[in-house]
Amino acid sequence: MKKIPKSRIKNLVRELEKNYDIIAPVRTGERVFFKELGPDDEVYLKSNPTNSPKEFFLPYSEVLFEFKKTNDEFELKPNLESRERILFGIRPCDVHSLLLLDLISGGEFEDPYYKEKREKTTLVSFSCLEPMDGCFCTSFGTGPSLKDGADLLLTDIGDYYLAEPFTRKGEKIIKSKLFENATKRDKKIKDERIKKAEEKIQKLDLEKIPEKLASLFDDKLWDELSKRCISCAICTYLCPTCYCFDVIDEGKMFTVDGKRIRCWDTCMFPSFTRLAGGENPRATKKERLRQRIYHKFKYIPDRYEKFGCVGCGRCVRYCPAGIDIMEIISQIK
Amino acid sequence: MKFKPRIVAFLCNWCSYAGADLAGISRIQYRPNVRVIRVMCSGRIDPIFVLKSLQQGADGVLIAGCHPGECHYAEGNYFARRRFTLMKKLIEFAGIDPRRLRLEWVSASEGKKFADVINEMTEDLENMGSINLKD
Amino acid sequence: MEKTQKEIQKLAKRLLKEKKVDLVIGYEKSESGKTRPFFATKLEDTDRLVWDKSCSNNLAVYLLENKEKVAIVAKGCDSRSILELIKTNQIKRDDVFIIGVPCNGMESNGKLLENCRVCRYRNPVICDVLLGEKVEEIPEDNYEDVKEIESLPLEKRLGFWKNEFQRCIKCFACRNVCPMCYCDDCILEKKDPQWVSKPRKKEEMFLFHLVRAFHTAGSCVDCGSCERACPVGIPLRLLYRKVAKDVKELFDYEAGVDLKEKPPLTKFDLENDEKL
Amino acid sequence: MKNPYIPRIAEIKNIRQETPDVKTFQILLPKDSSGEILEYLPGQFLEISLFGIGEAPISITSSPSRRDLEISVKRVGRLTESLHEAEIGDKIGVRGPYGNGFPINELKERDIIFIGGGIGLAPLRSLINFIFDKRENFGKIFILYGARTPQDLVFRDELQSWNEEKNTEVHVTVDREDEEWKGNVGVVPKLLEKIKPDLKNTMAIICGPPIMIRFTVKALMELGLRDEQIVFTLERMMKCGIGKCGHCNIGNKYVCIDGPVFSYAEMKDVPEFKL
Repeated sequence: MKKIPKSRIKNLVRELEKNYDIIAPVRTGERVFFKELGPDDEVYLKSNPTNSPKEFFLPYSEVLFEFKKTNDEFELKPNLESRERILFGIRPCDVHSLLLLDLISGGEFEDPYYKEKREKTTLVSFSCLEPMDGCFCTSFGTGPSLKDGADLLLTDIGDYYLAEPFTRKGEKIIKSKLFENATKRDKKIKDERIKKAEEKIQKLDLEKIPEKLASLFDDKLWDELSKRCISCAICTYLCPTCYCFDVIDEGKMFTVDGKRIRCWDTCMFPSFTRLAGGENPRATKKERLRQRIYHKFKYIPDRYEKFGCVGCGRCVRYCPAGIDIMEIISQIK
Repeated sequence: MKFKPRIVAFLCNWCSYAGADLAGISRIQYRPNVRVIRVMCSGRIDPIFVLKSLQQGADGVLIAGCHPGECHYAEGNYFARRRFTLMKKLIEFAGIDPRRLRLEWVSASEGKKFADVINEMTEDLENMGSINLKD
Repeated sequence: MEKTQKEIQKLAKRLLKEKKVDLVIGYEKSESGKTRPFFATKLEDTDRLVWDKSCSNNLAVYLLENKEKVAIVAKGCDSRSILELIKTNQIKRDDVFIIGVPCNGMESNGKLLENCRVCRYRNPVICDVLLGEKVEEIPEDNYEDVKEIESLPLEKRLGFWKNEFQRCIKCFACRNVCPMCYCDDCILEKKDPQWVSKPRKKEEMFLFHLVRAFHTAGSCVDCGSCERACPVGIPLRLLYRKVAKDVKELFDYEAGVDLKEKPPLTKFDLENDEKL
Repeated sequence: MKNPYIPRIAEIKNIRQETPDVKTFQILLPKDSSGEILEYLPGQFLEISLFGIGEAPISITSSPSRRDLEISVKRVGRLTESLHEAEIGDKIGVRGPYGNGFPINELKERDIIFIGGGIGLAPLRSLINFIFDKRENFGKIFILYGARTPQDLVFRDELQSWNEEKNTEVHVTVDREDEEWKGNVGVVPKLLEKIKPDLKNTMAIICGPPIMIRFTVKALMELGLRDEQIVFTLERMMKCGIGKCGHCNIGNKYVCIDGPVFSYAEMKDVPEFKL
């Protein structure tokens, strides 16, 4: 176990930049976004970014393969390579979201694009001592600290960050001489701070939520909740565990060459379930909002014994109509 | 390789298209950088046509219609005039040179004027260079 | 503010009890204290109606889908949106009971909102009932923010907007939160013909935002909802205020002020259009 | 690592016009130019790609017991529109087969009622021909089929030949008749009154528009069929075909990998699937 002075975080990032691409939270205006670190970007660790890390594993739009027609034969070129990189500054709740996405994209038809990016990425996570508005990770056990899932965990213990590696990749990073040896006392300070952070976070009791939802499908609760929804995609596009996508072909004009592109889709848009012939099983926003809640709090738990939410609070913070998922859960109880 | 600007021209069927045709019949020479799209009236053109043309690689867009008062449908060009005066200012605000969008009145007998407009616009665009909304 | 809140609750209760309306659209506080739109249908709901410095949502957007008899709390900007919706036949005047409330400008974490700072219509332009006295209007809005961008050189402006637009995640919140975007089959989502492809493409972002900006010509009342909704903080109001400024200068038209005056691009004026 | 998104290139070998808006395509997988049959079960579907246009799930209508691989396509959307303009010899992409297919062993030694609506007969045809090729292990066969108008009836010639098979009854109806139509008029569930199945030992297989499935399931329950005896294929909202894109999610099931064939027993307690 090692530790690194806060002042040397910048040097650590510069050192890692030599042989990794770095993705880290960067402040632009008053907002913070995960972004590929540019030359004059500064890592900003004080708040969890608006966008979620899923954007770097399931990008907004991604070429699955290119197709070219040469003398009546089609040749398909999958687009799979990706570079070694470090996701620096990811918080425990987002790490757990990636663990859930691993489950969903694995299985019988494993997604090679997601797997390739996951294997090429080292996760340097930071424990979360200051919860933000809308955070409730302790309800899912996905924060504020971490026992596994990332390669390296750094926790603020005053002037230092305590560094706990979980994998060989983590150990490789703390070999750098920027790190010093840590003592048992440092570990104790860390545990106390985590305990204090846990008390600050609102904890919801999620006992029996899937069972309760089974009987609430036709309850008028969904009518009232969805009245203020404006069917935009903020909650799903910012959510670290929302993975739904659409697949589109894009051809160049007058040739048959082109690309097959996978891009984000959202169950909040009516077009998500519009069938050929015009029928739409979820035509109203009530059905769509209900689907989002059921998918995360009943359907995913039924299949994977894990909730489809990690309590990061992004949908609560950014919903223009003020829909609060914690309030929905408490009303379900 | 000298930069060759591409102009997309929306010509109204009754006046400007005939004007362009006249320029051809009377052998008036004009720069070949224009691609003509015939529309029934300058009032038919949707602002998205302009934006889509610029986005797909056109360096300039010309909208030509009948002179005010001579519109085959009486008021089509009046609406076009308001619409594209506003559109010019909006694209200028967004950082696209307003000279890339020109609104001209060319009647069926003004073959010469059509050729002049094309030549003039092509020179303008040659100094402006290509537009890139991509990177 | 406190007195007005009481009056709103009382009026809402009366309207519901006398069956004048089936629904009252106003504001409420969520459990975590956030102000958000609220839809009162039962008498006891009306006690949850609030009125304070954070009631910034433009509720007019909910009139598009609630077609039955509705009452709505409307500040200056909201009332202008309602007026434009009536003018363009999206809602019928006698289906809407407008509870007008003069507004001294809304705030977000203690700071006066930008669009309220330059707002010249703090008193509702149209209402059935006015709660509270009229407030003093500020005389002029000389579009300082727009002029600042206009003064930049061409490439700087292009760079500015490219930088802003590349953050856009096409969540459509700016369109869905806007009361004036009421098309059934929005041109930005149409499939046949398809003007904008579904995946986010950098070069299509100009078209995406400029088309919507153009469509707000003569209808945007600068309520600021779009900019507040945008999760990536694109200064959208700049675009729509630029269009509003041009529409004022070129056609001397302001959105949501005069119910009888037709929208600017649906008419022409032979004399002064000559000068265009 | 196998990439489930990459289609195999196939060729359109033959095209048959069934009705003004339905065509049946015979597909040949060129890599094995010996016309090797793709390994599949009746009720499974393929992801058909037209490069540059898109990809869509389409059920297989041919039976694995027969040589040709066939799909029947109704012109309803962008991809199907372009597919209808395709010619013999054109190249398309094929992924699959996906989905669970019909529960063949539960059908053995039993009477079977096939209930099809419009293009819904296509996946059923795969199972019907499969059963006729192994006729002895199955009981009495009833085929109830309906479409909107007489010209919308697909596989008309096969409906005739099925009717001549022994121990088989075929009843066809249309919603709206025209002059020459002499047969039944009315919705498909009404045809149930015309048949006398041995209820205890019968399985019902339904495929058609969602509204038809609902009414048919209700009618079958009134006849006394138990939930596990009612089976349907729910090919709706599917997109990627491999359970990843989230479009076909209904209840805690994904239609493309847990289905598309479900029994009513499975779907009964899925709240979104209401009768």
